[in-house]
Amino acid sequence: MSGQYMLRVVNLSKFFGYGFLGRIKFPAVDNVSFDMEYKPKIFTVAGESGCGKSTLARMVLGILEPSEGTVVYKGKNIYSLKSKERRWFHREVQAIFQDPYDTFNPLRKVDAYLYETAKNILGLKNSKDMKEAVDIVLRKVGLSLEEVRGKYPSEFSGGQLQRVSIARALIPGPKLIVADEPVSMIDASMRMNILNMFKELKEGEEISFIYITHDLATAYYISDEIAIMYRGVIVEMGPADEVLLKRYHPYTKALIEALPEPSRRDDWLTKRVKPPGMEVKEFIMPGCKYADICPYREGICEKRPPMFNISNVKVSCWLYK
Amino acid sequence: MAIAARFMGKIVSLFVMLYRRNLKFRLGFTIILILLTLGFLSFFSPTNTRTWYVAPRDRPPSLEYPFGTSSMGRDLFWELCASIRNSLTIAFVTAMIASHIGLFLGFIAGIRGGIIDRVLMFLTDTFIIIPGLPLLMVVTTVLKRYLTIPFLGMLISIVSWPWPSRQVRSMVLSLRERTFIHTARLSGMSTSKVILQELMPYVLGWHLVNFTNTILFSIGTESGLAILGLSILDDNTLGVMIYWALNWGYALFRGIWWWLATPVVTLVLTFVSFYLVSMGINEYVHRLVR
Amino acid sequence: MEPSLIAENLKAGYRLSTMELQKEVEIYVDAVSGVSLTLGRDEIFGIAGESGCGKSTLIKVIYGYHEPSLILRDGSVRLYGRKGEEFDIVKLDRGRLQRDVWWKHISYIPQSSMNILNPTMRIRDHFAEILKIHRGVEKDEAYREAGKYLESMGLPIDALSAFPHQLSGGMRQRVVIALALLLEPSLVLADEPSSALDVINQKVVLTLLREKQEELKNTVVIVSHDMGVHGVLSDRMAIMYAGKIVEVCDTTEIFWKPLHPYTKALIESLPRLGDKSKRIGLGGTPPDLRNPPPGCRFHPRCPYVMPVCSKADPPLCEVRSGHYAACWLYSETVEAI
Amino acid sequence: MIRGSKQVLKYIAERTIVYVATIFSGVTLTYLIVKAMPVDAVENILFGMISSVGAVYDPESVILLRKNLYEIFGIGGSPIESYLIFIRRVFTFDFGPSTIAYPTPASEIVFKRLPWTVGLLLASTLITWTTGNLLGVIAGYFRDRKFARVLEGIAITLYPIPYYIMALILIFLFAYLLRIFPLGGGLSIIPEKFDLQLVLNIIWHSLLPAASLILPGALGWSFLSSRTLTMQTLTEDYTRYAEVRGLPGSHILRRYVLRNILLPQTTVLALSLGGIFGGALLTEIIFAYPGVGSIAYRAIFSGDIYTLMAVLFLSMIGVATGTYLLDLLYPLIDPRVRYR
Repeated sequence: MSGQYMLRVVNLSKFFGYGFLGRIKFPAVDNVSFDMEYKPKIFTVAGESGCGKSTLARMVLGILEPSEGTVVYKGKNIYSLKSKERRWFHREVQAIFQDPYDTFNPLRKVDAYLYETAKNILGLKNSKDMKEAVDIVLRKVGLSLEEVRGKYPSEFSGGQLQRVSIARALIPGPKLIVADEPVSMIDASMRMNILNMFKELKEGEEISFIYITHDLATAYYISDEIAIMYRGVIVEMGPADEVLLKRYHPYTKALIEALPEPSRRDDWLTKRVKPPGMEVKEFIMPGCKYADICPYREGICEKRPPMFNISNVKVSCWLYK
Repeated sequence: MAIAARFMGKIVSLFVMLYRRNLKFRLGFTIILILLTLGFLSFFSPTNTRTWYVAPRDRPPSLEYPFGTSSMGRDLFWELCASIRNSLTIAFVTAMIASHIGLFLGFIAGIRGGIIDRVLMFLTDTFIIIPGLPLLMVVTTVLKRYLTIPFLGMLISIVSWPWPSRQVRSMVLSLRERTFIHTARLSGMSTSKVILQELMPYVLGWHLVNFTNTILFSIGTESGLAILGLSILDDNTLGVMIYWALNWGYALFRGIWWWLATPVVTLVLTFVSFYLVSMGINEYVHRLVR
Repeated sequence: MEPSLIAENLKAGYRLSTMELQKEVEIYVDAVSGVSLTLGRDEIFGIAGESGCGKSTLIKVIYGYHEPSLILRDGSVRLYGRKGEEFDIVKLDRGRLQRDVWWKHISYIPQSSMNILNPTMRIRDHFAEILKIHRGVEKDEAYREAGKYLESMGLPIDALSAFPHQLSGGMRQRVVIALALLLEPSLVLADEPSSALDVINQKVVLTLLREKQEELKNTVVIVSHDMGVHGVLSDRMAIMYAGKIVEVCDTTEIFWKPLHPYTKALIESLPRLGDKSKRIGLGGTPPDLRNPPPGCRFHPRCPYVMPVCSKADPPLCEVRSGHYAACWLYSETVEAI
Repeated sequence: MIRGSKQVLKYIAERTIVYVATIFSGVTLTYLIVKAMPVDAVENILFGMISSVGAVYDPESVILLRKNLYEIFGIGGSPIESYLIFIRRVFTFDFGPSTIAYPTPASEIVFKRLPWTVGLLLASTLITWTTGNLLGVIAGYFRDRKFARVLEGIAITLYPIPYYIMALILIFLFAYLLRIFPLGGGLSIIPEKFDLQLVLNIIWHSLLPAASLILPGALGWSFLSSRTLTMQTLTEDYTRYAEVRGLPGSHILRRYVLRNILLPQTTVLALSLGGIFGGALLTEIIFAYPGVGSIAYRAIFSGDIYTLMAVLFLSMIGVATGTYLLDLLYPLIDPRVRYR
C-alpha cells in the first residue's frame, strides 16, 4: 500500500460558467484538500445546498473532471487511469445517490443494474453465480431477490429502492462508498434504518463512507470525522464531536445555533441572525467567503485564511492564527 | 440482429398500444393504411400507368372510372395508386436516411460534446440557413437525366437531416445529466451499452416523431419540385400528376376539375394523416419523458 | 376563545388515470379521510406528518383551492373573519371565493418553489396588483405602501424594483410571506414555508413569520415534515398519518409525553445533537392510499397492535385536557367492539 | 452597466464571427452546387448573339468576345481564382451581369423585384403571427369550450399542408369557381402614376397569394405553438399562485399568461421575419407573382447562375441575420437572461 492514506484529495477546484450567459467563471469548489486513512471511517461533508459538496463528491467518484487539483486513490490519480484500471477503481469505490427514483432508469428493470454490476465489475460469467451474489447483498440490506426480480423502480417505496441502490454498491465489495445525501428523500421515521446500516457496514464489512449531507443531526449521529463547507471551501474539519460541539468557526456556530431544536425553543426564537448575502458574490470573493456576514470580521479577512490547527480540529479562520 | 428485432418489436407494440388508446394516432394510421393499400394495388394495375392514351380522355368520375380520366388518356384511379406508391417510397427513403443521419450525428454531438459538438452544430446551422427548396431545384435540374425515385429521396434527405440531429442532440444532452447514467457507468457499462440500454428507450419515441415529420417534409418538397416540373415527369408521383394537370392539361381552365382534385385531395389526406400519427406519438413521448 | 376555523369530517382525494400493464386505469387516492379540525385565534398551529400523509391536501381543501384532479367527497369548512364574518368555504363557488374571501380573510403560502412569482413582473407590481384589485389602491400609492411593508420584512428597498429571479431563495420566500400578510387576513396557511431553504435562511423566514403573527394576532397554520420546525415555532400541533389526524396537543407535550405509537416512533427516530444513543427507525412501509389497510391505518407497523386495531378505526378522543389521540390503547369504548 | 461588460463584448464578437462564418459556408456550399450546373452561361450568350438573324461576325471578334465575357463573369482562370472573385463580388453585392437580360447586373434585377416579395411576405408574416397568437391564447385559455376544439381540429388539418398546395386549393376555389380573384400576376393595369387605383389593384392581386401563406400559418403552426405555450403557462406555479391570490381570470390572462408567452413568440417572429427575403418561391411561381421567387425560377431554367446566386444569397442573409439579431436582442427582451 503506497503511503498511509487510502484517499488523498489535493487542492481540488471546479469552475462553472455563470452570470451573463455563463461568461463569468465562479469556483463551485475552491481549493479543497482532505485525506482518508485505510482504517474504515465515516467522513461527512456537511453544508447548505449550493455549497459545492455534491460537486466535490462527483469529482472524488471520477464522474466530474476537476478544473484544478488531483484525487489520488491508493497512490493512483483517478483521472489518469487506463481502462483496465478503471474497472479496478469501480470495484474499490462505489456510490449511492440522493434520489432513488432517479438512480435507476424508470424504463429499465431494477435488477438489471444488479446483474450488470456483478457481470462487469465482479467479472462473474454464468447467471447462477450472479444470482447468488445479488441475493447475498440484497439480504444484507433486508431484501431478497424475489422482492426485486423483474420490477420497475416505480413499483418500490423510496426506502426500499434506496436499499436496492445500497445493495448495488455492495456487490463489488468496495472499500469506499460515496453517499450523496442518501437519506434526504427518505421519510424521517425510516432514515435511521439506513443510517444504522451504514454503521454496521463500516464495522462489519470494513467499508469507509464519505457521507454528504445538509442535515447536521444525522451527521452527528453516524460520522467519525466531519468537514463543514461554505461557498465551495472547507471552513472547519475534524472529529465530529469536537467540530459540532465546540464549534470553532463562526459559520459552524451560526449553523448549529440556527438548527431548529425543540429543546432550545426560546433561545432559538429570541436570537437574531443576519440573512446570508447574494450567493454568487460570496463565491467569487478572494478572501474568506464568510467575511460578508461574519460578526468577527476584520481587515485581514480580505486575504484567504489558511487552515489553522486547534487540538485535532482544522479551522480556516483568522481568529485562530 | 437480436437488437434490431427487439427494436422492431418495441415499435410494433408501441403502435398497437397507441392505436387502441390515442384517437389522433388511430385516425391518422387508418388513413395511412388506406393509402398503403392503394399503393399496393398499383402492382395490379391493368395498364402501364406511364403510357398515354390507354383510356378514353376527359371522362368525369363514373362507376367505370371512379376518379375519372385525364386528358392524357390515363385512368386516374390507377395513376393515383402508382403515384401514392412512388411518393411514399421517395418519402420513406428520405426519412430512413435523414432521420438516421440526424440520430447518429445528434448522438455523437450530445455524448462527445466539446469540439465535435461545436463542429457538428456549426455544420447543422449552416445547412439550416440554406433554403432547401431553391437548392433542390438547382440540384434536380442539374441531375435531370439521372433522377430515379429512390435517388430523388436521397437528394431530399440532404436538406432534411439537420432538424432531427438538433432534436436528438438536445435530448441526449438533457439525459446525460440524469443520475441513472452515472449508475450505469459505475455498474461498469460501456458507452455503447449505455446508449443502447439507457438512452435508446427515450430517444426511440422522438426518433419516430422525427421519422414521420421527415416523411411529411419529403412529400411536401417532392410535390413542390414536381409542380415546377423538376421531378421525374415521365414517372408517376402525386406532384407530377398536379404538374401535368396544371401546366399541360390546363385542367383548371378546361373544367376538368377531377384531374387536379384527385392528387390535391390525396396529398392533403397524406399530410394530415402523417401529422396526426406524429402528434399521437408525440403525446405519448411527452408523457414518457416527464 | 372563539375559533377562526372549524373543519368537520373532511374527505378528499385524487382521481388519477395511470398506465398499468399498458392499460389506462382509473384509481382514487384517498388522501384525506375524515379529518376534523378546530383552530383558535392568535396561535401558530402545526400540522406534521411524513410524505403522503395528506397534510398538503388538507390545507388545500381548507383553502377551497381544488386542483383539477382533487375531489372533495364530504365535510364542511367554516371560516370566521376578524370582525365576525362567516364563510362556508365548501359551498362558495370559485368566483365568490376569489372576490370576497381569498387574501382578504384567508391566505396561502405555497412551498418555496423557484418560480412562485411572475418572472416577467417586478416585485413591487406583485404588491400593487393585490392592493389595486382587493382594495382599489392606485399604483403609486400602492408602491409606497409596498416599500414600507417590505422594509418591515427586513428586505432591502431596491428589492422592490428587482425581478424575482434576481432575489435569493430566502428573499423570495420573505416576499411571498409579505404578500400573504399584506391584507392582514385572519387565517394564514403555510405549506412547508422553509423546506427548500438553508438552515440560516429558514430561521430568518420562520422568526419573521412568528413576529408578524404576534403583531397581527391572527392564526397561522404551518405544514412541515420537519419536527424541529414545529418544536421551535408551533404552539399547538396535529400529527397526521395516511390521511388521518392521529394526535393533537400542545407542542411541548408532543416531544416529552407523546401518546400515539406512531408519534412515539417518530420522536424516537429523530437524531439529536449531542446524543449518540442508538435510534431505531420504523419498520415496514407507509400504506398505499389507493387501497388503505382496514381499521387503524397504522396497525401493520404498530408495536402495540391489538385485534380490534385491524377491525375498527379508532376515534380521536381527549386522553388528557387538550391532548387528543386516535388509538384503541386510550379509547374507553375498546371493550364494546 | 451590465456586470462583466467585457464578457458582453466577447459574446457579441463571438456571435458575429459565427454569423459571418455561417453565411460564408452557406454561400460556398451553394456556389459549389450551382457551379456544377452543366449549362455554360457564356456559350449561351454567344450562341444567342451569333444565331440572331442577320448578324455577321468575324471569328477573331467572337474569340475576343468570349475572353471578355469570361472576364466579366469572372469564370476565367482556375476554379480557385473564379471562386475568390465570386466571393469578393458577393460581399460587395455585385453578382455580375445576368445572362438572360444580358447587360443589366443580376443584383439590379433582384432589387427591382424585392419590394414585391418583401411586401407580400412582411404583411402575411405579421398577420399570421398576430392572429395565430391571439387565437392560440384564447383557444388555450378556454381549452374545453367547443370553439376551442373546433379551432384545434382546423389547425391540425391546415398545419401540415405546405403553403403551395394551399395556393392550389385557393386558386381552385376563389379564382376558378367563384372567380372573385385574379388567376395570377401582380398587376392588371398599366401603372401610369402611383394612385389609389394602382394600390388597390396591387392589393387585389396579392390577396390570394397572401391568403395561401396566412391560412396554414395563422390557423396552423402559429396557432398551435401559441396554444401549447398558453396551456403550459397556465400550469406554471406563478399562474396557479396568482389564482390563489384571488386575482380575476382576465387579469391573470393579461399580466401572467400573455406576458410570459410574448418572449418565446417574439423569437418565432424574429426567425420568420428572417425568412422574408427567401420569398415564398412556389407561391410566387404558381400565382406568377412578380417577386424574387419567380426570378429564381426563371434563372434556374435559363442557367442564369448569377441571378440565382443573388436570390439564394439574399434569403441566406435574411435567415442568418434574423437569428443573429435575435441572439443579441434576446437577453435585452428576457429579463431572466440579462441579469442572471
